[in-house]
Amino acid sequence: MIAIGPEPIDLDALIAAVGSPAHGAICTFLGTTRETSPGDERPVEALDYEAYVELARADFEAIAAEARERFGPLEIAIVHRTGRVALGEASVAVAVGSPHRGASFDACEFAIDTLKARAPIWKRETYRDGGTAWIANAPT
Amino acid sequence: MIAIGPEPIDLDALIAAVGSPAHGAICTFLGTTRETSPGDERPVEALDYEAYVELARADFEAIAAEARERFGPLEIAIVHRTGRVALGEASVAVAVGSPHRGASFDACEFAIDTLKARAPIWKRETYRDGGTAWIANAPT
Amino acid sequence: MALRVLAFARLRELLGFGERTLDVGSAATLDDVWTVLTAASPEAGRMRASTRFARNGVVVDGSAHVVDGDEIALLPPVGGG
Amino acid sequence: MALRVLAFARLRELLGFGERTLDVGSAATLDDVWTVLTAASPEAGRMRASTRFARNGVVVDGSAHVVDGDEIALLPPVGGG
Repeated sequence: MIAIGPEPIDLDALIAAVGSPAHGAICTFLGTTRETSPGDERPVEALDYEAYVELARADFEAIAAEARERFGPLEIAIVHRTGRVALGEASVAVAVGSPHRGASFDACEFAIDTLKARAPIWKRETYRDGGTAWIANAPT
Repeated sequence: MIAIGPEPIDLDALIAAVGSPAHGAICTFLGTTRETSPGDERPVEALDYEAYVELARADFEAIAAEARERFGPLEIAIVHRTGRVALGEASVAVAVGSPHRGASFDACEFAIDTLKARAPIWKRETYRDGGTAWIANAPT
Repeated sequence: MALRVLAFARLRELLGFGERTLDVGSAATLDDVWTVLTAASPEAGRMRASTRFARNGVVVDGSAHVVDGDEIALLPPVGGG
Repeated sequence: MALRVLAFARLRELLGFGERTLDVGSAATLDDVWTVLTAASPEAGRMRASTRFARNGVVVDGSAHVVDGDEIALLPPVGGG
């Protein structure tokens, strides 16, 4: 399950998508929006995400394939929101189902790390004072 | 949130319990029951969990405190079922909310690893051929 | 001296109780309690090396002494998760 | 040669378009496209070092040549997650 769009994230749908009778482990990650950004003390009023959707979708598929190659048989779901995301809501979710738990943690962390490092998605913060800024992820 | 009992696991409740405006990351782990056990080819018909509830609850609290000490400010929820658990359902869930994602993954994996190694909880498999076996976790 | 004894999982099945009271002499240790309880079940007795004891909710060695009113638990290898 | 050009995030704001067509001469490279597009915006121009190019959905160097009908995307540093 790969999705990029404005709908709120339904984690149960991701979990259902990665389930299998052969799996004993499901690891999920939710990235949620915060009131302040690291290194900027201004309170955030709103967050907007923009994506190069076609390329981001292809990149999520590539991340899923790389995760399977590195961490063995597993099912993975990656979803990212676009547009306005309310404070406290999830902007991104990853779920990994696998036979054993180590692979589920490793693949889930690999997926979110890789997504943040390279997926063509951008975040704009709007502050209560009216200013805006595009926030780039720190290099890993 | 610490719970040990027969109710099905409500992951959304765990996620709500570990949420905070200061958090940007939530990692969860679900352990689900499988049709076959490692090293035993007989198909499993049913699983039952038994716990020394008072001691297990104290142990979950200790695991939560250790996780906070090792991985910094975070909220953690640990829930384990007792009694009959249907195949494919979750028998255990851990959720960790923290400011940054590395700590949420590390604390979540630490909690489930530690729980499996020492919490006073036991699992009995009943096979389709009528046999039963108590399954101990492999030492880590 | 009266103890409350809890047995779990395979030990519960082999010993035939999940909870019982047990009278022991003063100066008894957990190893003594184990010997009394498993006298009738060699199969349970063979689980000594893999069994942990808890006394009033704290895991302790078999050499620990028990006192009147203690809650003793017999914990076979765990399988949670 | 007609290209379709996509600009995202800060570059979209500075260049004043999210999507446009652009006519360039044959033998043009992505660096040439960049120079044309950012001629009117020094602030956008200064983002060259941190900007990646994609050509038809594949990330490529600025030295890559473009051909008629290409979809070119200008990708500033990403911030997803």
